[in-house]
Amino acid sequence: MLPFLIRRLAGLVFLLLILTMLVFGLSRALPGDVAAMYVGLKAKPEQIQKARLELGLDKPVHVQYLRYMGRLLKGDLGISLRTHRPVARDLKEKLPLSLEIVLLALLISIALGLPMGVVAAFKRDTWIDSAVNMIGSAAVSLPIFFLALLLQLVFFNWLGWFPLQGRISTMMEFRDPLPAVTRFGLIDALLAGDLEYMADMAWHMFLPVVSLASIPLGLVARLSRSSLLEVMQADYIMAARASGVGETVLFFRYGLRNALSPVLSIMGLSMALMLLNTFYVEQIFNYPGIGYWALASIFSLDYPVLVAITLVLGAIYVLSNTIIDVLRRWVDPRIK
Amino acid sequence: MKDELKYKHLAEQAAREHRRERKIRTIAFLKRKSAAAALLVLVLITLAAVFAPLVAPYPDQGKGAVNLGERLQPLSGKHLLGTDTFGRDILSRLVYGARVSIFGGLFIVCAAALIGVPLGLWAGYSEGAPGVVISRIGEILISFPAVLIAIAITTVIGAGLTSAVIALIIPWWPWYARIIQGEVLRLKRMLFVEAAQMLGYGKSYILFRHLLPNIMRTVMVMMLLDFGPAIISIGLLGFLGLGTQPPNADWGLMVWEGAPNLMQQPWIAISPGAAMFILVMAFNIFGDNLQDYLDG
Amino acid sequence: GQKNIVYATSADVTTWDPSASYSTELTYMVNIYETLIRVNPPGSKEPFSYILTTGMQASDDGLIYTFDLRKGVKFHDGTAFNAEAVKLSIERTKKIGKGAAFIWSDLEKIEIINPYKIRFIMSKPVPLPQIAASAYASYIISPSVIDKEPAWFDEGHECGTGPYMLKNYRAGESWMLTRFKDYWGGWEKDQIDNILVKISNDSLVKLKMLLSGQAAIVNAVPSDSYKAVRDGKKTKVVYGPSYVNYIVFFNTARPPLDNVKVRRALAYAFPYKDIIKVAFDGKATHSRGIVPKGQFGHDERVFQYTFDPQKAKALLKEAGYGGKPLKLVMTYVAGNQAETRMAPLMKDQLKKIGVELELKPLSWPAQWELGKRAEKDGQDLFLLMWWPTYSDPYETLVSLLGTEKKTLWNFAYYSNPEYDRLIRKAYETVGTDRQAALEMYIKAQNIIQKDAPAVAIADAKTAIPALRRLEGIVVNPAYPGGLFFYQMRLR
Amino acid sequence: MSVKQKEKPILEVKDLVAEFTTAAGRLRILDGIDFSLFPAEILALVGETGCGKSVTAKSIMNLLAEQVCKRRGKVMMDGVNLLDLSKKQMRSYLGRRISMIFQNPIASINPVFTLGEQIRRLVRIHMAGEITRVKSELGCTTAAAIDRLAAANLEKVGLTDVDQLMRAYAHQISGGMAQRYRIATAVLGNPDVLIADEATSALDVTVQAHILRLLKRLSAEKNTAIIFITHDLGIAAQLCQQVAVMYSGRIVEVAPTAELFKNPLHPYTRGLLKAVPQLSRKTGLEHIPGTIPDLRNPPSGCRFHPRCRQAMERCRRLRPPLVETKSHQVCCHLYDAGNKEAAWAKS
Amino acid sequence: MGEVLIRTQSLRTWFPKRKSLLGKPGAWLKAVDDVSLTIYRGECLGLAGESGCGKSTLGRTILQLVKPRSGSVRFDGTALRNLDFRQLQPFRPRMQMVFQDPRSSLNPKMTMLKILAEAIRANPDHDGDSILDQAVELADMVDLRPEHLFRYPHEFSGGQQQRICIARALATCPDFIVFDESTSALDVSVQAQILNLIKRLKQRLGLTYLFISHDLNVLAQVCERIAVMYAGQIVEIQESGRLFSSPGHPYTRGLRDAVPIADPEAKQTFVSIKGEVPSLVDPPAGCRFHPRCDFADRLCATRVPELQRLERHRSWIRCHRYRQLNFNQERR
Ligand SMILES: Nc1ncnc2c1ncn2[C@@H]1O[C@H](COP(=O)(O)OP(=O)(O)OP(=O)(O)O)[C@@H](O)[C@H]1O
Ligand SMILES: Nc1ncnc2c1ncn2[C@@H]1O[C@H](COP(=O)(O)OP(=O)(O)OP(=O)(O)O)[C@@H](O)[C@H]1O
Ligand SMILES: [Mg+2]
Ligand SMILES: [Mg+2]
Repeated sequence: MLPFLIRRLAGLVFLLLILTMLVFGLSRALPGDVAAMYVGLKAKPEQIQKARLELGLDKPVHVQYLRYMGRLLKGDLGISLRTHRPVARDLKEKLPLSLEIVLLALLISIALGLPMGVVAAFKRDTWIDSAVNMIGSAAVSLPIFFLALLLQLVFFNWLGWFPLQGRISTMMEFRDPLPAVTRFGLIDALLAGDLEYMADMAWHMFLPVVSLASIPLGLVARLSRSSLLEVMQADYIMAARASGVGETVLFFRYGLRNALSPVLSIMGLSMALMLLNTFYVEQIFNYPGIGYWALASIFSLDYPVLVAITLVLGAIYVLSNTIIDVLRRWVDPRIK
Repeated sequence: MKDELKYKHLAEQAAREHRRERKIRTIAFLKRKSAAAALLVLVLITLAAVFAPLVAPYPDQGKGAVNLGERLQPLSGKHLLGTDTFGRDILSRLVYGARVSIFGGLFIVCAAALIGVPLGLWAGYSEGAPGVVISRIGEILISFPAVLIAIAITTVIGAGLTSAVIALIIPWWPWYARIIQGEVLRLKRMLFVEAAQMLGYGKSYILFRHLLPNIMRTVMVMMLLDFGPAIISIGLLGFLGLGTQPPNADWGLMVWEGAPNLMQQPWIAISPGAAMFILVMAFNIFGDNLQDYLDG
Repeated sequence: GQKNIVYATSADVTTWDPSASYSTELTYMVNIYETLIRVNPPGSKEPFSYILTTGMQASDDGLIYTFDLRKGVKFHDGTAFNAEAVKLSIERTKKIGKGAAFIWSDLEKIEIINPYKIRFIMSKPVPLPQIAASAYASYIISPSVIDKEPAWFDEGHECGTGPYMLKNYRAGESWMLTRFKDYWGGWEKDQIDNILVKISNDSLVKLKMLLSGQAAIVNAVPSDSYKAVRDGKKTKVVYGPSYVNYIVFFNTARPPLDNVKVRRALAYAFPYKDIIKVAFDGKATHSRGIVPKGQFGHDERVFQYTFDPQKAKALLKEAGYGGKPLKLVMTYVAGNQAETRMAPLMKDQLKKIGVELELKPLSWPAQWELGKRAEKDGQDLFLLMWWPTYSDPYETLVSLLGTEKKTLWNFAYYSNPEYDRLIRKAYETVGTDRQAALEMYIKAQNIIQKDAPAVAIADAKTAIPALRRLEGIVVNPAYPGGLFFYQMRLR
Repeated sequence: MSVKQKEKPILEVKDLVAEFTTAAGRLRILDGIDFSLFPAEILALVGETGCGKSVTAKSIMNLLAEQVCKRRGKVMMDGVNLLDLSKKQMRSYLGRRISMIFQNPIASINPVFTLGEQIRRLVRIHMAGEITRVKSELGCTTAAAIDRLAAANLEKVGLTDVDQLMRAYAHQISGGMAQRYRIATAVLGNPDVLIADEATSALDVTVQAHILRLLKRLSAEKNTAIIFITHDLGIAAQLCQQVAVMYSGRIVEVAPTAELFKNPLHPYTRGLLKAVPQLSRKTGLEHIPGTIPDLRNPPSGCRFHPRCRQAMERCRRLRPPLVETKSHQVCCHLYDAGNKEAAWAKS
Repeated sequence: MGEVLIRTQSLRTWFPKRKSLLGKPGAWLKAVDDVSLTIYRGECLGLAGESGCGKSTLGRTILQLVKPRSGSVRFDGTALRNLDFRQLQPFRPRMQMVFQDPRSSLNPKMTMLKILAEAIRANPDHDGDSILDQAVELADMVDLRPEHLFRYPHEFSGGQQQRICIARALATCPDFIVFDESTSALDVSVQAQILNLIKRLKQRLGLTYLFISHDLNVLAQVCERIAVMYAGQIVEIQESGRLFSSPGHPYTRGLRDAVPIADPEAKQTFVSIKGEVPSLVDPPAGCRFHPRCDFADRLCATRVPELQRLERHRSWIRCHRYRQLNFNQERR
């Protein structure tokens, strides 16, 4: 296990190195005068020149890159061209917000998708099975921005059950913010014992989380169904049945664990997919996480932020896959 | 001479038998209700897209001509799906937008396969360095958000369907390379590869004559199942204004354009969203069925 | 209880440093910091209000201005306001040299006469009152924070004299403006205690927030929704003048737009009325020259292009482009609601005179960058949303169409020495002879209209959707986007 | 059968028919299987690939899903027809009265649980009585008792190093060990019948020998009756008391081993025996011409007739009846009452 | 007979086992370790041994499908080991192989005709015009009918598929064919058909075979000599008759006794070799068989026995004690 982790970590470092090079190179190669953007609208040429010196943009690209990497090692991701704030600081604030909804969505998609798939497999060829199949297909076929808008229309406009936007009610925002311990809102609220705050936050997260969860839910439900059906054909299931192991144990204990491995793999993918989908969901729900930030930065070509976000997304992608691989090894000892 | 004729006859007969068997299987396949329904939807939408100028009630509005006299009309006999803020007939725009979705999706999927499959073949067959390098590059591209690629491309060649499609192909092909690499590694262990080696045939011969035909099925199914995600992805970029440019129609862009009016004129955003949903769902159902049918 | 409101807006903060601020944070800056004087909205009796001053005297040559400073003013940390604070603030701004600091380029020195009397000495007779009242680069900062780096401010710190203080800053997300108890103006009933600012780029979200009463005031709603808000039982739209206008630049550096006839043809082909109806909900005026309506320099005597396709066609033919369709590219900002609506209308009309306009919406940096390099191979038309930094047309006229060695704003790549000379002269005259300067500005603008390197389409109006309960919303075009919460009352 | 007439059979299969519903239509895989199994008897079931041996075994165990495979006929055990039992009722038989092991031992062990976890569950299911006994005897916890019983069972099949084995996963052990382990799990409930479906075909001869010896011992010690399904007539000859020869869904001949090898009656059996390569035989091999029938449209009458040298007109039309001779049961028109002499003459 | 067709000398084929971090092999799996044997023109040499002992690898090494690590293979006088892909090409058609699993040896996307045509074309001096005729002839040779040529592999039964494989091997007019367990997946009756076919072809075409099988009964049917392999090494090469009547090596005897005999009279007891097959990564020191050998002494545990030539021509044995042990008696 340890060598495996070391190898994965080395892979991560390598990936990040390449990613930084690529994104950094891109940010310098692409048109879009970094210094001019830094100075802002209506900048004067001499101001831009000054900023260029200040940002070290007069140096050759490789020097700039090395400097950037040097600062990166110290946890300094540079300064946003748009807001002039340290990127690392904003990242620290916004990443947990997005991770929170993404993880919740992941949780929901597993907590619902897996039982759906299992029940469908168990009740194969019944109406339950076709219903799950239909729901699964629909869930993966819904364009996420459309789903988000639809949810707003139905649950805010028509039914009024859920709030429209943001991460807490404005009423709550007039109160003092909670102490940031973990930076995960729900957990911080729980730690602070402020259940009202927590409920309010959960209420606001609901629609974004549902939008995010839709695709993974469909994937997990469909995959767990087919994987389980395949596993139930295996020799060892037949053998256990022949030795007198009961049908329920066979299905839910023997079969399920065997079927889990592909489901786990799809979760790694889902994680990456959902992080990208926060770009849309957070925009539509006005949820101030990393996706919202990324989108705003994209349209203002805020390169330091984009580099940082790319790195973080890359790292999360690799890390979540590593975690998934560890889990898969644990579930299935055959995986080398 | 006579023998030759006889064999020719035999060959024809065998081919005929094959065709008949395939026909029977295809009919059985189409008897599945969901497959047939999905196929029908696909065919209808594709036909509408191809013959857009004939199908659309107001072709010039489909292409972007404004009609300020009839802004924001609700659904009616004249405008079956209403009109948008420029007074353009939504149905006409849907029909033109279908072109983007279908042909854009087709292009992405084909290009991804065209790049990914040969690289995957190469990576799988030669193991060692090329395999590692290709899968590494793939990993990097996959972990690179498509939106950022789209931005990069947009800044160079400007926003448009072309940039969106290129931006999507870049992180898309590695999936093909990856799957094909795995498939080749599996097939390579098949003994017929060794048999061909033993006959003195070289790598490229084996690759193209033996391995390629055997992975085509996988590639086809993958392409079919990828159609939906590709269409949605074009929509996503269109939604961000990184895809098709106004006043051309694109379903994602139409949702984006209609979103501000969601409360008063919900039809503007809902029609293209629903159209996309139906198209993608049809592709998915058809692909699932096809996979079942090919596997079964 | 407390009077709290929510302001939902897309106006984000790019910097909290009042010396460097030159962007949308103006909305909040005018509430936190104050300037020596403030320009009054058009139609007011007096051109200026005295804020941190109580009086002003100018020398006849327009080079020396003396201000009497207001007494009893405190900064938010309790530091007293005096002449030193003024001198240090302006010098800091000048030294840092960021943002709009260039407005002080003709300032020679500042002399403190006594703690409440200060003298500005200029090298040229520029309009100092307008400069001192500028929406940018003219704020007075407490001496206690004068040495702080911009980064300190950007973390959400401030120390001004304004009626509101900044609290709970979450960048790009939300923050609070909260009442400064010791504000020199004092406080009355129904004034607002706290303003929660929520950043939202989505006009639909803002509309819904307003309609549901979550937000009391927003900066915009979807274009097609203004009517609904205006007619709403609980909501209203406050309209006011604005110096924002939309200008199309023609690329004069290369064919076919190097031909003045083609440029004029296009100017006659834009559907000004339709644009105002569709893109501005009818609430804008057809531009007359590139100086916006209401600003000094705008005048009825400036020539105006009107929608006249016949004339346009004729001009095109004259220019030799009668037959084959002309292909042109126009860039604009993808996220700008008005521009995204104008563009298809322009395209549609140009098509009718045989011009195929390709639309190319870009992010602002990309559009700008392309524009800067575009003389040879960029756009043909550049659609720009513009607003002046301070209340004098010189900046607009020189930035947009003055000769530039390296393109920065002159996306027409236009150069006319006579025009350059004329506006410079006007600028230096305005401090002493306003009427003469006006004549020169009109003349300069008519040169532009004749040459048509650029044509302004519409002068926008400010439209502020808000709850009816919220009164006292005053629109001051000299402070674009600025909301003076102190003047508002919540009933 | 005639030898053991006095004893009551432990398992009786009567006219077992199995039909699969597939895309190609209905396939009659089993076309009336009849045989009886007596306590402590080892019966070999031999036949070519696809003739339905495994389906027979699975049908007896009631392991096939009703939707895929329709069955008729009787599988009698203690006067109960197993085919009539529901899945739940079947559980009191599976592993306790009747058990089964498969061709690929490694694939028939769940790969994601340790061997220990799996055998412990079976101990819990089948050895409740022993668990309480061991608990009271040794005064240990239930878990310890289960462990002990599991280990004891593994040792009984000749596995050593049991502690380590219980912690291993299927992919970590050799095929021989895996098959021993499978036997241990299969006989842990002391079943009266054990079906071994090609239990040694995937193993080396040396390992196969060990397994065969183990099965022989088991049958002798515990009176377990074994149905040993195999291709290998050598095993049938050496291990089994009775041999049943199967061809395309029917048992064509049953006889005691010695009798069958010495005096095969059915033409198919004869052909089969001549095709077996043997060390001692120097003469060339003979083979049965033709190939196994296509089950989508099986031959009319006797399914073997297209390949039979002695086929008669009748064979094409009529399904041959079951004929009992002194020691044989044979399914062939040659032994119909009228034809007996002719047949003897020819053989 | 008597002409040497193939001679291997101290052949070693080692596979790298699990790479270390730097990509260098940490250990070797010695699938073939010091194998020297000779195959004479026109004979059929059998190769027996337990699963995983390296039989297939030896066959594949001889055919240069895997490159040996050391040692040499001479085919008809030419050393093959150092030839590159191009130089090897003329030899390819002369040596063919037929595998155990016919299904995976046939490309499912090619008709039988295409499969055969591909093989015919591989022979440098094939007659271009008459590929179809040759294919028909080949089909006939393996008892398939011309109309079969147009079918796909999945339309054939296992036995027929194996016939196609054999026809393909014959298509290049080889001198030498390796049969790697070519009949073990088949039913007895089909196996008999194929074995007969193989024997017939050998006589008709004067072929030389290496016949790999774990089934001694089968080897006895087709081979003149049999080599027994254990853990990567040849332990004994004997004329097939003698191998059964008086096996020289204890392993050979164990193997022989484990094979069930299809004769109820024989009354076998299934006494077999104890223990498990050793690991090929680090095989036991000394004689590799000694941990499982009932007759091993101290010498066996320490010194590696040499492959010694027996008095009789063409027989070899690798055992320290074969002189003392006399398994001359007939089988029990
Ligand atoms: N689930 C199934 N669906 C359809 N056909 C089946 C199924 N299981 C088995 N068959 C068919 O039933 C026939 C008999 O199969 P079975 O497995 O009993 O043969 P067998 O005698 O055990 O052969 P082998 O010796 O190869 O194990 C075969 O033709 C097979 O294709
Ligand atoms: N390409 C390879 N790479 C690594 N190891 C291999 C390779 N080919 C074979 N081996 C290993 O070499 C050993 C001998 O394999 P080989 O296939 O030669 O055995 P065999 O005697 O033919 O066995 P069987 O009777 O099962 O076919 C086995 O342990 C196998 O795992
Ligand atoms: Mg079977
Ligand atoms: Mg082998």
